Amino acid sequence: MEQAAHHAEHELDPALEYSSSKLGMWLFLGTEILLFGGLFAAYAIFRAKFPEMFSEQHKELDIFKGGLNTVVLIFSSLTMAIAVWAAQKGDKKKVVIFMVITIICGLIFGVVKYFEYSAKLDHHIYPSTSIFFGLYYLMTGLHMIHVFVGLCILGVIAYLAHIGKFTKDYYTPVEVGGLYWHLVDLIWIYLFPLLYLVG
Amino acid sequence: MANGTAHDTMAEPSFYEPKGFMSWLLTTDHKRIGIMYLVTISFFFLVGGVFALLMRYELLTPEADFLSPHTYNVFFTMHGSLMVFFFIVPGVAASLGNFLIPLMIGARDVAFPKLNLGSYWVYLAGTAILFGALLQPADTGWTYYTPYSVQSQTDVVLITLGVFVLGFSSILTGMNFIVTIHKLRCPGMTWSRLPLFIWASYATAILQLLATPVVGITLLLLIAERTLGIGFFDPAKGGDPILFQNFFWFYSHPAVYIMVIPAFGIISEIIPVFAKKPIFGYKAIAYSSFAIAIISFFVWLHHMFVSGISETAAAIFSFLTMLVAIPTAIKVFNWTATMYRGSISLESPMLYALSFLFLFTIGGLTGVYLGALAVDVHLHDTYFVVAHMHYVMIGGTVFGFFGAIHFWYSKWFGRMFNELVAKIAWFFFFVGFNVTFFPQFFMGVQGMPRRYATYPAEFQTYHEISTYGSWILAVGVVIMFVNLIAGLFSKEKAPVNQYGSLSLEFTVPSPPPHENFKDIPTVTDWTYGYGKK
Amino acid sequence: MLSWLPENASNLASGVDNVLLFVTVLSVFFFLLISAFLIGFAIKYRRKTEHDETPYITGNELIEVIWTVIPSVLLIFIFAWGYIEYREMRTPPDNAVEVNVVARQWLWQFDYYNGKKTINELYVQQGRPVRMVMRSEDVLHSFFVPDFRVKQDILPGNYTQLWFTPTKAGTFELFCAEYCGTSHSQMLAKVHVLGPEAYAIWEKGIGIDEGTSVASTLPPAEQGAELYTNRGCNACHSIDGTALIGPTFKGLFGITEKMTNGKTITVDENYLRESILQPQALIVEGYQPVMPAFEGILSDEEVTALIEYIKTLK
Amino acid sequence: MSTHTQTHGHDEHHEIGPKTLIMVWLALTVLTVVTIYIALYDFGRALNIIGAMTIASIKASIVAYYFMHLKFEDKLTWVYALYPMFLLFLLIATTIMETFTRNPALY
Ligand code: HEA
Ligand code: HEA
Ligand code: HEC
Ligand code: CUA
Ligand SMILES: [Cu+2]
Repeated sequence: MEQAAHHAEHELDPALEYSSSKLGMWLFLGTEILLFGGLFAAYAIFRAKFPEMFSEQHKELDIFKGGLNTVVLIFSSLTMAIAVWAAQKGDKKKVVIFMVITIICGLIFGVVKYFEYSAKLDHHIYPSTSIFFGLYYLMTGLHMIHVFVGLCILGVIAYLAHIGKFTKDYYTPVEVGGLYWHLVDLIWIYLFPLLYLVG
Repeated sequence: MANGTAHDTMAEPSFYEPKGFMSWLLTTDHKRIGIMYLVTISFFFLVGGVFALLMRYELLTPEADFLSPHTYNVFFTMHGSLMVFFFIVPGVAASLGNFLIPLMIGARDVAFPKLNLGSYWVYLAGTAILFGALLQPADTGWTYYTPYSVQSQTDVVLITLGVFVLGFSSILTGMNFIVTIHKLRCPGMTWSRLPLFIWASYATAILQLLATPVVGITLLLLIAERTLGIGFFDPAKGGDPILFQNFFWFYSHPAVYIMVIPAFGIISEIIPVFAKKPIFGYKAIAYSSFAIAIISFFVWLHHMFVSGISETAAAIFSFLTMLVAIPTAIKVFNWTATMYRGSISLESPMLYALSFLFLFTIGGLTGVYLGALAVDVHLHDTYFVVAHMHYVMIGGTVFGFFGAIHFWYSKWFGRMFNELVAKIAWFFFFVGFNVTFFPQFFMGVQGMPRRYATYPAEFQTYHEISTYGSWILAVGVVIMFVNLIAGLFSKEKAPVNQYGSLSLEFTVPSPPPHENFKDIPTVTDWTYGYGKK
Repeated sequence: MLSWLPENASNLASGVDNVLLFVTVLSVFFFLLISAFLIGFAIKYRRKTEHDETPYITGNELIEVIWTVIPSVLLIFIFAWGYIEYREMRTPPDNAVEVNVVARQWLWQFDYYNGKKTINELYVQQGRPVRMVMRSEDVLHSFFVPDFRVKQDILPGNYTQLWFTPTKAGTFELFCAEYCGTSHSQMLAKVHVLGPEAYAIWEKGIGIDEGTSVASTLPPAEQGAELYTNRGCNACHSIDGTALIGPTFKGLFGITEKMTNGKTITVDENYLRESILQPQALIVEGYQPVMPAFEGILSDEEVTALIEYIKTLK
Repeated sequence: MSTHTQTHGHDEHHEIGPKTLIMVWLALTVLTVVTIYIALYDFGRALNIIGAMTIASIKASIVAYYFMHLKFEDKLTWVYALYPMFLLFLLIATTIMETFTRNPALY
């Protein structure tokens, strides 16, 4: 049947697909917030229970590395936002360039995190060391997983942009992928002060 | 027909193409995905049911003479986990939702067909882990309470990992449905014309979307606790075992409504058709689903009244628990009122729907016992709770679900089962169910604790009756499945609109063609325009 | 009159029962109401022909308001009443006797103010309020006496409490209501409610279990058989050859076993005695050192009885 | 009302130019510096965390509002952006309330 042949490929008209995908992504971001929510709740409780543990042990964390990562991630959010703007303008080249910058920032974030983790492990600080470090590893670890997933998604989208999949009228994946990346940034905006600064 | 303008003018629509096993596994057709869910969850229902039968057989006598206590514990853990996470939570929402939502709102598919298939694969991945978990079963109960789940010698990680993976399937399905309902309603399908099943699915989807991640992180924490030795739930390390319960029930209470709200939707569809009457109080039913979806996030502590929480917390949450019963009460009354002055025909779907009303009312009312603080102190963790939850989950959801299978069977498969056999199966199922679980209320009131492989002899009579009941129940289940499977091979084609429903899905051929509607229909009236104006 | 309720044996029972009865009456009423309508409608409006005419009724605001308000009021009333009774259950009087409860997989230990210790037997005085201060040594457990309508989970690392005044003399069953692992269903105990005289004797008694003189007239092996269940040995030791948490008692006497420290031992009376009183001294290979010490809990006479009993299990 | 007719075409999309974006980014960076800076002073634990969380929330709102274009989104998106936050608040508030009202007589 002719209908069946190109089923799902062009099921929705682009405008509808655009607004659907965006709504879908926002819904998914809600899920992500609550996924981290359990950790935030655990953080709140244990911080209230063991104030000394938190204020002592958070000093072990490296504010410089954390701060650097914050700056890097915020910058990557900027470049991502610019990439979306470029996509809206239909400027393929700029889309690719800014997405690649975003990806590089993400990679830098990962590398810094790697050094941070290995410094901690060298000092024999493990997730089981204390509740604070348990939270530290789990929160940053889960966030790190999100960074990796985000990098993969952005990589695919950048490639699609490179081969010219997107136009001025169709750039849904760029925007939706961007939303995801901003969320990763958004969560870090909370993690950084909670773990590194106020402990 | 007042509703919809699409007619079956399509040239020989074909349901079963393309053919082959892989074409099913790779399909993005919402109907096929719905059927795949249906088959998979039915399978898990049977497996979970076999565990239940073995458990019941063990409970025939006070001693542990058939299963060892350890095996018994493993069995109720697997029974509970399978039934809840692998059957009933993904069950009704994903299988019926997939099949019906696009058809009912006049769309060709869900908003994200590929993602939809992806959700099913994630579900399959979860079940694959589950098969590992069946070989290495845990013995913690389906609630995985710490610290036992951290200390248990059995493999708790595998089953919780399976549940964790399944969670993502639920989340993606919920998101897909919400977007579909918002974006793909056909022209004329306004919010106040939507079939109530759609309202119910929407409410369910919110719960799936926003409650499931919390159980995800909870189980992840449990896994981390077991593998990395973090002490969040371990008092020896400063952790708090009750925190786990908070997290677990933050999801699992809303989850009980994930189980039942789609059944509410089904009942709202079935009763008007078989009473030939518009639904009574459309708005009240639609909004109450939302009220339940929202309030159900505020009641989870009622599972923890005696676990050591404070009086203040208990009082607040007992109060909120009472509130959640109100929207449900409204629904029950509205369904009953729908039958008033109707033209009622008692075919098998209607029998299931009416049973739902009886049994769910019993289950819901006993929920009120448990919500009342002083009474819950006595009844908590006794067979009263076991009876309550089976009355709402089987008497409510499963009866609704079976009703739905019978109701939409002809639409799905274009064939018909044998109506007489269906009624016989219903009879065994209804009787067996009550014989199994009604005595458990009395046992519970007298103090029989749950999760007991052995028990004091004074409870034996009740247990015996309950076990015999489970056999009657099993007979009903077997007859029903045989009848439904046999129906697939019947020669006769089913009519397009077996029961005279006005809903959109009954305007297309049975089974519906690949993209449902040749032309997207335009709706001019609500779904419940039965009766003389 | 109400045989479906368990015995009413504490001051708290009536309060709980009243709420329970009230909810039951309401539930039965609503259930019958709904059933009457459902069945009535199903019969009265049974479809006669395929072309029955039905009225187009879509709702009625007044009736909808009524059936929203009435249940709401009733439900809030149930909440309030349940809460009042619950407060009572949660507020121990100042003059309550304290008993320390230690729950562990899978037995109950009770420590009294006068230095007495009992296992799986709780002694309380009729008419005198008692307060249980409870902690767990391993996982969650729950103290549940149906006849008293009391229940409270027991946590590791925290104390929880519960109180009641027993109103009837007699022996009542105590269950562990929170799932705690393999032998959860064997984690049972007896609550002995003694009249004032009997209690006074028990209170002053030197021996562990005097005042009850439960089994002392029986021959040792039979007394041992009772102790085997009363003291919770059955939670970990079978008598039919299956290995549970601990080795089976069947055919135990006289065999030769390997210990974790490498020694080999032949099971005789002295070894059994030591195994019961100080189980940590020698651990049988293949098992965990989890058995509680019964030193100071079982009297010499009782240990002898248990040994005699084990000997009979060939 | 059908959403088929409701969604607007792509030509109507709203954009935020690089100039604004860079301003936003500057604001974020400044706020980051501020939050590190005040963390080095001890205003008492409560104030410190309230300050840090306030700044983080401002930053998060800016990101959502400009970078994520929440500014242009319809009500529905706002609802689904805010409702999870509300649930998160509920989860945290309730668990804290529950934990710290527990049975004080026994501690
Ligand atoms: C489909 C699933 C489902 C549903 C719908 C419900 C519905 C309800 N449940 Fe249930 N519940 C479970 C599944 C479900 N439950 C499960 C699985 C458990 C055990 C988990 C475990 O521990 O393993 C459980 C346990 C459970 C507990 C904890 C018990 C304990 O462990 O101590 C409580 C306590 O409050 C409770 C209450 C309620 C209430 C008040 C409702 C209400 O929503 C019911 C509302 C309905 C009605 C009230 C009936 C209709 C109304 C009328 C006819 C009007 C007139 C009524 C009055 C005036 C009273 N449930
Ligand atoms: C949807 C949820 C669901 C469903 C449908 C059921 C169905 C049944 N359950 Fe339930 N049950 C739970 C959810 C459910 N259960 C949960 C959550 C718990 C708590 C677990 C815990 O404590 O952790 C529980 C616990 C539980 C207990 C208490 C155990 C204890 O506390 O010690 C009992 C005891 O009677 C029981 C019995 C049954 C029975 C007899 C059925 C019957 O209705 C089953 C009917 C099905 C059949 C009879 C199958 C028929 C199949 C065949 C005859 C073979 C065909 C074979 C193949 C083709 C493979 N269940
Ligand atoms: C919590 C579980 C538990 C309970 C309760 C328990 N035991 Fe044990 N018991 C064990 C375990 C485990 C071992 C094996 C390790 C060891 O030697 O300590 C054991 C070993 C023994 C042995 C030595 C067996 C052998 O093969 O050498 C004897 C005798 C014994 N127990 C008697 C008793 C008696 C009598 C009681 C009750 C009054 C009792 N136990 C209660 C767990 C338990
Ligand atoms: Cu101790 Cu169950
Ligand atoms: Cu609940």
